[in-house]
Amino acid sequence: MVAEKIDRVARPGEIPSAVGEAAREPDELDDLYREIILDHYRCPHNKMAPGATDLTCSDRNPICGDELTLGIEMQGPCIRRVCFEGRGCSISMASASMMTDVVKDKNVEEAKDWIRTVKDLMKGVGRKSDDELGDIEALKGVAKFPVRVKCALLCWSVLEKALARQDGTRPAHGEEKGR
Amino acid sequence: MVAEKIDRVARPGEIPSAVGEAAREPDELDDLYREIILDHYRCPHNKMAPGATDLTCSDRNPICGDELTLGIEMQGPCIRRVCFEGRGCSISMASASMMTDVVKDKNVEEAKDWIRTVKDLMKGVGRKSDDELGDIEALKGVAKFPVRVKCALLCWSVLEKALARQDGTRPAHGEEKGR
Amino acid sequence: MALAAERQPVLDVQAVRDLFPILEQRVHGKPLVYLDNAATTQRPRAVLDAMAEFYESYNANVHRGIYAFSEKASARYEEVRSKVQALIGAAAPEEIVFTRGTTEALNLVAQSWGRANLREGDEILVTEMEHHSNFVPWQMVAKETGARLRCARVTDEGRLDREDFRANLTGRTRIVALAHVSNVLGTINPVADLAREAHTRGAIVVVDGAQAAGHLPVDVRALGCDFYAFSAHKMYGPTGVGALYGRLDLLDAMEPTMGGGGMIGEVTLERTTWADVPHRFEAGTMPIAEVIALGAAVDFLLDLDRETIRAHEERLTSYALARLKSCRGVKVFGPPTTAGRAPVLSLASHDVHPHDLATVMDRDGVAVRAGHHCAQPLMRRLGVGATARASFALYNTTDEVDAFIRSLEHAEAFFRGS
Amino acid sequence: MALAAERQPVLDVQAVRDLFPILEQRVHGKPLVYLDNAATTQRPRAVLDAMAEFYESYNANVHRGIYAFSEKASARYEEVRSKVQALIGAAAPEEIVFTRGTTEALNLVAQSWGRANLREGDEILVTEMEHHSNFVPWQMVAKETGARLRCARVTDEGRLDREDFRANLTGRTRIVALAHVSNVLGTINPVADLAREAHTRGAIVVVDGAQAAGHLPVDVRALGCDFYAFSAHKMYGPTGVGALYGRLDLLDAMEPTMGGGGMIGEVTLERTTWADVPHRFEAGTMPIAEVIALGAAVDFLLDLDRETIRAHEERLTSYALARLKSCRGVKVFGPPTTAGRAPVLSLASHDVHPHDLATVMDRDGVAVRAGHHCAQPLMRRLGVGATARASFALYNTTDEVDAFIRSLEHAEAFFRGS
Ligand SMILES: Cc1ncc(COP(=O)(O)O)c(C=O)c1O
Ligand SMILES: Cc1ncc(COP(=O)(O)O)c(C=O)c1O
Ligand code: FES
Ligand code: FES
Repeated sequence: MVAEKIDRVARPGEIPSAVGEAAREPDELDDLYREIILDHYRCPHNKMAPGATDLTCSDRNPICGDELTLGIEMQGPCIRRVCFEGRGCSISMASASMMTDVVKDKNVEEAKDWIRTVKDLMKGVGRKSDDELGDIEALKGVAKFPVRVKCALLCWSVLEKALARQDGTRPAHGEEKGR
Repeated sequence: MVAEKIDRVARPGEIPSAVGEAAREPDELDDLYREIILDHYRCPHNKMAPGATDLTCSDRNPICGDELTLGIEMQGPCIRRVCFEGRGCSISMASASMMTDVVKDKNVEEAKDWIRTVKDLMKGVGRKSDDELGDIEALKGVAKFPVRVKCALLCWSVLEKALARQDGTRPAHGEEKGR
Repeated sequence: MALAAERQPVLDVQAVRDLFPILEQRVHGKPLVYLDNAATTQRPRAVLDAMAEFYESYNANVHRGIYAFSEKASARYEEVRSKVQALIGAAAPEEIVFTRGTTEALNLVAQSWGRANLREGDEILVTEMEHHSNFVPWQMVAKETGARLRCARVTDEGRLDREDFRANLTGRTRIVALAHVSNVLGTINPVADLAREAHTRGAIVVVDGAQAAGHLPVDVRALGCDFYAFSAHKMYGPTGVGALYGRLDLLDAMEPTMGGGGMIGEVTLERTTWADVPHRFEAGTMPIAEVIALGAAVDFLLDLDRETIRAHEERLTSYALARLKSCRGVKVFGPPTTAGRAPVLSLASHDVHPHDLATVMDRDGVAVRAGHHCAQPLMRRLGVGATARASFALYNTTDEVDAFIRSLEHAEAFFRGS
Repeated sequence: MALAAERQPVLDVQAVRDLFPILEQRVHGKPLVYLDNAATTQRPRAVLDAMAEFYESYNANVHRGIYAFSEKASARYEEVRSKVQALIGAAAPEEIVFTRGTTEALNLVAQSWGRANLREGDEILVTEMEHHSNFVPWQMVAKETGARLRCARVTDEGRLDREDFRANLTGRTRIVALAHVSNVLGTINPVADLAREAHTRGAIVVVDGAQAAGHLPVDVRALGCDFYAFSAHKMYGPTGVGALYGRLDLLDAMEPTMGGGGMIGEVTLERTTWADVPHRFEAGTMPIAEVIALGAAVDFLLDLDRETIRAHEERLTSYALARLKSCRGVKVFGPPTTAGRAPVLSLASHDVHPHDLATVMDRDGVAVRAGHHCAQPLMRRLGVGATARASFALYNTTDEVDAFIRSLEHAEAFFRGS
């Protein structure tokens, strides 16, 4: 659930319980917008139109309406290259940029493992060490911002959809839900 | 508007405004259920089925669903006799009983004047002296019980409807409204 | 709160009453005896506090807000969905749709599921004891679609006539709509059995739980119903909110009945796609404070434990039934014992009109309701225009039942002139 | 209360702020600057007190109750109808129907008047700046009836394109539905003129007053509209309630959209008759506490005087517009001056996504909204996916506008990396 971020100076005679419950964390903003994220946002990797022969797939973040399209160049069971285009916030763009790096030259199973890893990260569950995560580690802070989790996951859900379509399976239910 | 009839012992530290605003009137019940009303209720006058040649007219109190039918024996412009039947509370039955007494042998104009008189009485406006009102005076207390005003007026609205039908006019808008 | 002592389900009524400040009031100089709980219950302080806390410390519109208040409000709002899910045993929070109350919930099913699935010649089966809110919506959709509305009879004892129910349940019945508890008779319908019969005929089962949710343990999956509707204000929650439970697969296939903010996927001039359930059915700004306060009411009910509440209310009902037996000229409608009976008592006096009863009792501080209770078909069946109704809640006491009987006798004497 | 000094319509903002305890809060350690008033306003203590008073001292269901609480609650409930009538200049209290909010009110008109009066080939005219709540309901009823939905364009300045409006207003137009004030652009539409044009073509005029009722003096008869909808929660009232104004002759001829308690005349298995307006449209237990609190909000608005409020909010808007001019890379949508403009400011930054703006500003204590604001057709027209929106209310100050600008610059710098 969302962390309590509201506090207030108690007025005289006030019941303490009406006052914000959690200690404030003034540097949470930096947890969300880590330097690595801002770098990817300002200079995204592989942000370009998909090639004519790419496997393409799009989806929309229902919360904000932002849309993201992936272009995937496959070679057998192997992802040769992923590019993306679309509109979105820094988190979604940075996440997509990082994703194109990390799944490059991975096979489908490895990519799916990355999808699971990032989804778990958004629930605060770590499946890989910070070292293994590399830049992706910077997405950890998003978990504290529930409304932004969908931003971070947008590209990953599109990838999941694309791979499912590729091998005929359907993506796990759940992430698509909500509005 | 309805009189404030709710009061409460103020608890310590309580804001006085939350406490009932008006002084209570323990004998208001007797204002509503005057002895004359109870007499008419227990032994109603002219409570019987309308005759075959009577002008009949019915209506329903939308608040409670009670229904009242009048049978009116006319002779030219003159009301020879009125009887009633139906289901209703003491106020509605007593009012009907009194009405049959008061409009007996009156002409249509006089009857209409009585209708206006009783309607005004329900708004707390007196058009006749207590002497002129006779038993009807006992209905005065109903004005303090807004939900019961329609009870007292039920028979009078039916009479109004009947007379309007008789001379082709329509009853004044307003009383029929609401629920 | 541990008002229900463990392993011995006896409610500490005095402790409960302390949670409801309004019960200390005096009316016309008499202590208030509030027995109109079937119309609306009172609210415990925790419910009022939840609402005040929202308004005073994080009031904001929910969903889509990126700032602190809105995030907190949204999270609390959605948490209540899970609480309601737990309260009624739904399979998933998505099966809970917030509405203005029971009435809107039932209309939603009639207009969405009904309009889409009813054809000329189809049948809808209701019962004679339905509240207008579970009667008129079906009549309206029947008229619109050419379906036929049928109505199962009530026995002289005030129970559903099972034979007549079966006779009216045909291969053409698409919908069976019935009350879990009658708001006039107190009758608890055997919903699980009736649902089984309805399902074998291929009908869906819509249950009006307005009078049950605050009084009985409710488990929609054990009941086997497809839809279940109730109002917060009859279960210690605020006015302005209620909920519809719907089986996920049914809800998923349903069209929304209202368009607006929050229920859409994408809107273009040409066409609009809908959001997933349950948001598809929650158009516009919802009663946010009210939903949050409903959450507090659910906590309150679960905390006290509904078996314990039920036991207390059964004791009151049984005591009242026994005392009423000695009231000359007073007829009590509905089942004669507390078996299959909720704490709702309708009565008619031979000599006194229900509205006169209610007026006199009010002057004694006793709040009962007189009228047709939005159940005119049932009034016709009972052969009366109206009844006087006393209905109990968990904060009522046997002393209050005594005050009620005293006042009833006072009213009788007053009109009889003895 | 005399917060508006006589003959000099200047609001004593500090005195006003004292009526809103929530404004004293701190968010993330910063003083709260609440600028999401177009989503929902905060509520003054008087509104919360009215609700608490109801729940704590006379809570009961309204209508038909014969005891003290219920009589008082019913009288208070109906009094609010007259208050709302006075607020918007309706001819009679019966012209006011209580609803859950603007969305339900607009759906009511679409489903009742629309379904009954629209035929294949008829047209409904909306504008590109409509909120989904004044767009989707028309699209739904158009689809159902075979009517055609047309949409009048918005100019580059964010005003309704009058030429295009006229071009789309045809002899087949039955309904013109438009916002009094746009929730994205702040544009105040010239409703009186447009209504006149629509009426000469024989169309009825439905106005979405959600963003107007709490900010502008509203007079439905001067506007000449046939229906007017608004929500309490956007005008200092509670969530869960709003109102629909409808011309009495139109309402009188309309069928209810929901069936249930309180909206009937007589119910039999064969047929049901409806209650008179407005009760015909108020099925089931209404949001009673909320209606009563809406009454307190109306008193509050009338007390402060809407001309005075408007003048204050115009000053804030004009100050904000001027300050935003100096913000590099920030584009402000909507009319460039305060003429015909309400206190709603949408903006887009060249470098920063609206959601990132909102997140950073939240950390500075500044609550603004980011998103499509339930106006996707307008977003498409503006060529953006979302905007960041600041919207003012009577308790906002120029100091808060400064804080907003500072925070905006902070966010810009943060993402630009300078
Ligand atoms: C212009 C406009 N119309 C309609 C609505 C819908 O109001 P509500 O959500 O209160 O039903 C809103 C508010 O969101 C609005 O700003
Ligand atoms: C059995 C029953 N059904 C439906 C309703 C309607 O509930 P609401 O008025 O809260 O919509 C009530 C309450 O009046 C009821 O008792
Ligand atoms: S706000 Fe749209 S993807 Fe983040
Ligand atoms: S209560 Fe029905 S007429 Fe008085």
